[in-house]
Amino acid sequence: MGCVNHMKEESCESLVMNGQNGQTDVLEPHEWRHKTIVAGVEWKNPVGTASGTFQLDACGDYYDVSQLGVICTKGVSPVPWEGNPAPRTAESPAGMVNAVGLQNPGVDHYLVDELPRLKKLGATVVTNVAGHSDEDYAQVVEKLADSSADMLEINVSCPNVSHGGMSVGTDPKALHRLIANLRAMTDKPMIVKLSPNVTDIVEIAHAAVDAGVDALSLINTLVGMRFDIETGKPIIANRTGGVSGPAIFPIGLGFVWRVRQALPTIPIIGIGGIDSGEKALEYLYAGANAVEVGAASLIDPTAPVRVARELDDLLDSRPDLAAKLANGQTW
Amino acid sequence: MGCVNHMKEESCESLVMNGQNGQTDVLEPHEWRHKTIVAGVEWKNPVGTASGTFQLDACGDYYDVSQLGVICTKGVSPVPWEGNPAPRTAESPAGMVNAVGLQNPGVDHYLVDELPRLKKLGATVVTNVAGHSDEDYAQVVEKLADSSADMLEINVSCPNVSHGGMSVGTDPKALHRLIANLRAMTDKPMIVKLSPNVTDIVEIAHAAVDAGVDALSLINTLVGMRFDIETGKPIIANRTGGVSGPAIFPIGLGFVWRVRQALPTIPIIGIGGIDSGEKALEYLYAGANAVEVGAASLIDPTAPVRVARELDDLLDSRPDLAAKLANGQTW
Amino acid sequence: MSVFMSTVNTDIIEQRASKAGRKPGRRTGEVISVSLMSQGVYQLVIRDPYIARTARPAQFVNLYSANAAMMLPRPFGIAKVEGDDVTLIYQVVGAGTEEFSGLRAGDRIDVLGPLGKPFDLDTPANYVLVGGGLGVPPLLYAAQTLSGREDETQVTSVFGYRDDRFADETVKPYASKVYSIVNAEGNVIDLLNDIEQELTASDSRNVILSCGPTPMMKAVAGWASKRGIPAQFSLESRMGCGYGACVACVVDTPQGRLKVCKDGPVFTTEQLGWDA
Amino acid sequence: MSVFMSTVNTDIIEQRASKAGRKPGRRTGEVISVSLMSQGVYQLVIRDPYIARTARPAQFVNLYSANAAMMLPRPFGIAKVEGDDVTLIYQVVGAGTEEFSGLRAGDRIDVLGPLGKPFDLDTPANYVLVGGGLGVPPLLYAAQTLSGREDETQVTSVFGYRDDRFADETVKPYASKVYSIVNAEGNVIDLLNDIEQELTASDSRNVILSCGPTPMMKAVAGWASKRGIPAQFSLESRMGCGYGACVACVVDTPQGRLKVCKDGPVFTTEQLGWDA
Ligand SMILES: Cc1cc2nc3c(=O)[nH]c(=O)nc-3n(C[C@H](O)[C@H](O)[C@H](O)COP(=O)(O)OP(=O)(O)OC[C@H]3O[C@@H](n4cnc5c(N)ncnc54)[C@H](O)[C@@H]3O)c2cc1C
Ligand SMILES: Cc1cc2nc3c(=O)[nH]c(=O)nc-3n(C[C@H](O)[C@H](O)[C@H](O)COP(=O)(O)OP(=O)(O)OC[C@H]3O[C@@H](n4cnc5c(N)ncnc54)[C@H](O)[C@@H]3O)c2cc1C
Ligand SMILES: Cc1cc2nc3c(=O)[nH]c(=O)nc-3n(C[C@H](O)[C@H](O)[C@H](O)COP(=O)(O)O)c2cc1C
Ligand SMILES: Cc1cc2nc3c(=O)[nH]c(=O)nc-3n(C[C@H](O)[C@H](O)[C@H](O)COP(=O)(O)O)c2cc1C
Ligand code: FES
Ligand code: FES
Repeated sequence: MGCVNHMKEESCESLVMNGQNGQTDVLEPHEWRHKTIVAGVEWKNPVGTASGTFQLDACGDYYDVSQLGVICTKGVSPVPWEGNPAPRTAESPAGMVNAVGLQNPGVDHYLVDELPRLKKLGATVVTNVAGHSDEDYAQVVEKLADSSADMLEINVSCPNVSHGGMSVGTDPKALHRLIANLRAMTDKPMIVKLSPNVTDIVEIAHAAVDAGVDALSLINTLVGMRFDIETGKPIIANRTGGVSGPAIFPIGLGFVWRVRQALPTIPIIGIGGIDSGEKALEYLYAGANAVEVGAASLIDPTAPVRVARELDDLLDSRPDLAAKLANGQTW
Repeated sequence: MGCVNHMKEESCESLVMNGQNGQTDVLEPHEWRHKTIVAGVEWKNPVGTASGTFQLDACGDYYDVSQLGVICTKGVSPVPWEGNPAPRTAESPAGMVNAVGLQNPGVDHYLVDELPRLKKLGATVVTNVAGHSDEDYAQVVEKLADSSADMLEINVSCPNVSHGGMSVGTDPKALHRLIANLRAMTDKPMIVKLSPNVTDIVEIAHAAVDAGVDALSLINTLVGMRFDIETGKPIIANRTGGVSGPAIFPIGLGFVWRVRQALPTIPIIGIGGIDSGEKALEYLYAGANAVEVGAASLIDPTAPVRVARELDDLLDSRPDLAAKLANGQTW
Repeated sequence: MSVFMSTVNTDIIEQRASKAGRKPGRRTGEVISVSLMSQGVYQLVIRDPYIARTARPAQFVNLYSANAAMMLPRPFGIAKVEGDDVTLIYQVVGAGTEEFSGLRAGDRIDVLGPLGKPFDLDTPANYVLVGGGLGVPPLLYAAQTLSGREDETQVTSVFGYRDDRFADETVKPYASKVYSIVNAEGNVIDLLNDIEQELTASDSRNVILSCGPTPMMKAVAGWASKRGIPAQFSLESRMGCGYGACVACVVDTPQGRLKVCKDGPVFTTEQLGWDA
Repeated sequence: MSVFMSTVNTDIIEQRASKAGRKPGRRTGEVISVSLMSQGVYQLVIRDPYIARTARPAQFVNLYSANAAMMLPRPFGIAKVEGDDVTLIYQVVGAGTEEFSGLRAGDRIDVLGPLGKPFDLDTPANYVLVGGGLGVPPLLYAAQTLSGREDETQVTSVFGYRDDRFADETVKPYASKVYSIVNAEGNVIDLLNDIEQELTASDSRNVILSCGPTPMMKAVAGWASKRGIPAQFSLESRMGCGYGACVACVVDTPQGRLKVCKDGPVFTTEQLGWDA
């Protein structure tokens, strides 16, 4: 599947970007050979979903969620958020721009609905936490502290919400304060998800680590937009949005590599443009301990499982790397 | 040309990215209908080459350089620079990563060779200025002050040189000092080319404008990299490089739009991922007065002329926009 | 880099999915034919047994460009099903639809679907299909489906076109009454006003199914709710995934922002608050 | 969005370019044939009259993927010219070459070229073509070109292969002596040592033309310079443009960093400083 041409080819090259593979049967049961450990939590393979591109009621129809390393759920806020008006998305070359604006039914609903259902299905769950202010984040983390979530991922990097959100992720002092506060509230393994829209990612990463987070995930989307050729107006109602997809792949790698050079031991989850086992592997080379698949899931529901299968195969012939992952060792 | 499929099609869709068009004959003489004025300098059309993707001895073989709005030449330094070791480039989805590192024969050579030849061919020339330090920039600008260059573009944003370069473009104070100094040395229209690798582009843009530049060009490349699947090592010798091409198109638009919102009257040259008249037009919608075409020239030598032709046609049906451009008016 | 070896893999993927109790994911279907229906409007027939077997009216399919630089799905309503073949009707509006118009028999194309919540056709009634422009394809499939009914169900089509009445011939075999109007003559509300007597005279209950530009559908909703006629609308929206994962495709309703791709594309007048 | 209307436009573009005194830019050529030569090695014939007319040995052409997400050129040495048709020989190593291996007669593919500085074949001599693996294609075209000479020019081919001697048959019609060796037997230096007597015994001047992996070419340079045999090498390098615009493709030489695509791909032993 995913032939580059609409041709009558018996053998045809898979899409560089879409990377579908008719041979990997993502639905057959699979014995995972290469696990990873992120901040003490075992992932059965190094591949998870990226927040905002997974909804149980949609993705669960296509694959067994317990097959993935983790399921990282859509950002949850203290109360239901309605997000931005439509249109919320536009295409860009090998990518997309979105301004969903963190629409979600709120943490209380999450705790009685999506989270217990995911756990019942056997998923390892990373709960992505959204907020407009320090208090927002604190309220959500407080409610999650005794939940069955396996890890928390604090999103301080969404470019699509008007207050807080991105600014916390771009100011090392504000970030340190926020994280130190949340850290005191729970022992759950805590990840901070960083923004690429900064001058000095290493300074931000240091602030988060100094404040006590257990792991970093990067990158979130880059600010971008599109215009309608006819009207001359921005396509997305919010005007700007976040760019994701294969287009940002080399950029995400660059961020992970720079943070890994500066912080040799912090667990890192690499995100950005991953749609194949090979692209996931490049993130591991850059220094990631695991990855999350985002936009690729939107154009192929089973993409994260396929990426995990392909990576499992690639790791067979890379025993040193596989051993490091399995030991939760960073390098 | 540029069919999306290798098919026997009589009519086929042009590439979203490559955008070649067999119908636009870039070699036929053309009467340009829509000029623009950037910082008082008339461009016969709003499309120029982007620095580092034009070399007279290469591109001049394929088209008449006087056809373009401007020819922006490769960054020149006070003395010849040898640049980075090879490999200097890697592909990425709908983009490329480069770390040429500003290899160039130096300003003295430029003044006796490429510049006079370009002028003789009738080109309007923007000279891109590179430096490792304030003194470097000053030395180049001093030599260019009495040259036949029509505009200077100060590149404070190249991610591929080890000192100065990018850091000047990411620090508003350092940038203000540099530009104020250069401004005092010449009356030539001066553009500053800004980096997208910053937290707050508006702050940087303000610093440049306050220091007296006449126009801004943005964006330069985003930091990125690729890894070799077999060796696990970075493909590019310099390890990281700059990402350019269609992949960065929505990101470039986002930067231009944000600067235009904050600075309603400064002339802006939009750069990033342009490979068609429509993409150029989106930059004009975002607030640019003109554009430069970079990576697209590398994969299709005549791309900038084709983009200019396509834009000329598109502007026919947008008389208000065309009138604004022709007045050098910003909005 | 992975290589795909079989010519058409829809069958395999569907068999495995059904074995695993899942929906089949994105797969490569075979193009059976592409034909020009009207200026810029094409009819594309794709072979996909799963869609053919399971699709219901107003459900849609995602098509994907062969060009990896054009990533997002192109959603199209299902216009007809025959055997294993699914017909889509679309207008060329941009790069994706232009690419699809160059397809030929035997070419391959990636598909996902069927997607979305179909029209509710449970009640026997006179179904009045009110379509505008490229909103007609889902109504054609509704007509096809309803025409097979054994009960007192009737179909009346009320289509508004820019100029060429390109779908009238297609709907004729399935509808007992076929009305249409082109822009120069007026709009579908004019047409509905013309036939109002006829509709309300009949004994059987009327149900409006509508798809077209939003202003048209809002006018239809107003017209229908004034007359107490229940109406269902099939909406469009810019989509990121088309299957419910991204929450990009929302429509504002009195119950909040709902997903067009999963909560819809079909919504009732009341759900949309268009009766106000 | 722009639409391209003609089936093969190489001719038009070339005519316009020549009228304007320019080189023809990127254009769409027609695939004449694709055939498997050896495990993973394909021969691709493209119709492009301009390349066919103007190309000289060691010049190369850029091929471009039909997938807009794979942007950069794929450069390939010209292996043969017959009429308007240009033959390339390539190994599948990644996504681009894999895509090209799936091409069929009648398909279209974007090309640019011929590019680069050819071998200097001015002197009549015994040209010793020393090739390794996928370095042989430009040497095949050199052999074809030289074999047409009226003077005392001779061609000796010395090819090293991994296993299958896939190009020996192709070079035979053009070479007076054909030597080859596979990895299990040794390398081209072993072969050169074997035939050294023969080469130096002959009256005519020897000139080495070489293309292959860099370590091989460096060894050949050392071997040749020790014996005072002039040698030219056709290099490879990762390219951004292939025609001289980006300065990505440099090779370190005693004269500084030179562009492989425009200053080369052909360099002499001395230019490269490989005689040291
Ligand atoms: C549920 C649903 C059913 C549809 N059914 C039909 C149908 O039966 N026949 C038909 O002709 N059209 C239908 N459309 C509209 C069709 O999806 C768009 O015309 C098509 O996606 C345009 O693609 P493009 O690449 O040619 O345009 P481009 O403008 O180049 O597309 C760029 C992006 O914008 C999106 N987009 C552009 N226009 C629309 C639009 N009107 N609605 C949603 N997304 C859009 C594309 O999907 C793509 O992601 C339907 C849309 C939806 C949501
Ligand atoms: C002047 C020149 C002549 C060549 N002639 C031949 C030939 O006749 N036959 C042949 O089989 N190969 C030849 N090559 C190598 C050929 O260009 C690469 O094998 C090919 O580009 C790989 O493309 P890919 O998409 O399959 O690989 P990928 O690895 O997927 O390509 C990714 C990127 O890396 C570049 N790249 C990868 N490998 C190489 C390489 N070895 N050299 C340069 N760029 C590379 C590609 O061009 C592309 O930009 C030549 C290279 C050069 C520079
Ligand atoms: C539609 C959409 C919604 C997203 N929502 C969230 C979110 O709620 N929280 C978050 O941390 N990141 C969110 N992201 C960012 C992704 O998790 C991811 O960091 C980003 O898309 C880059 O990865 P990708 O290129 O694989 O998509 C969202 C991305 C998309 C495309
Ligand atoms: C190979 C290469 C070399 C470049 N060299 C320079 C340079 O010397 N000076 C400069 O200001 N920008 C340089 N750039 C950046 C481009 O001018 C441009 O800002 C960037 O590539 C984004 O535009 P694009 O997407 O159209 O390529 C270079 C870009 C490339 C690809
Ligand atoms: S398009 Fe993604 S949820 Fe509807
Ligand atoms: S590849 Fe661009 S200069 Fe050689």
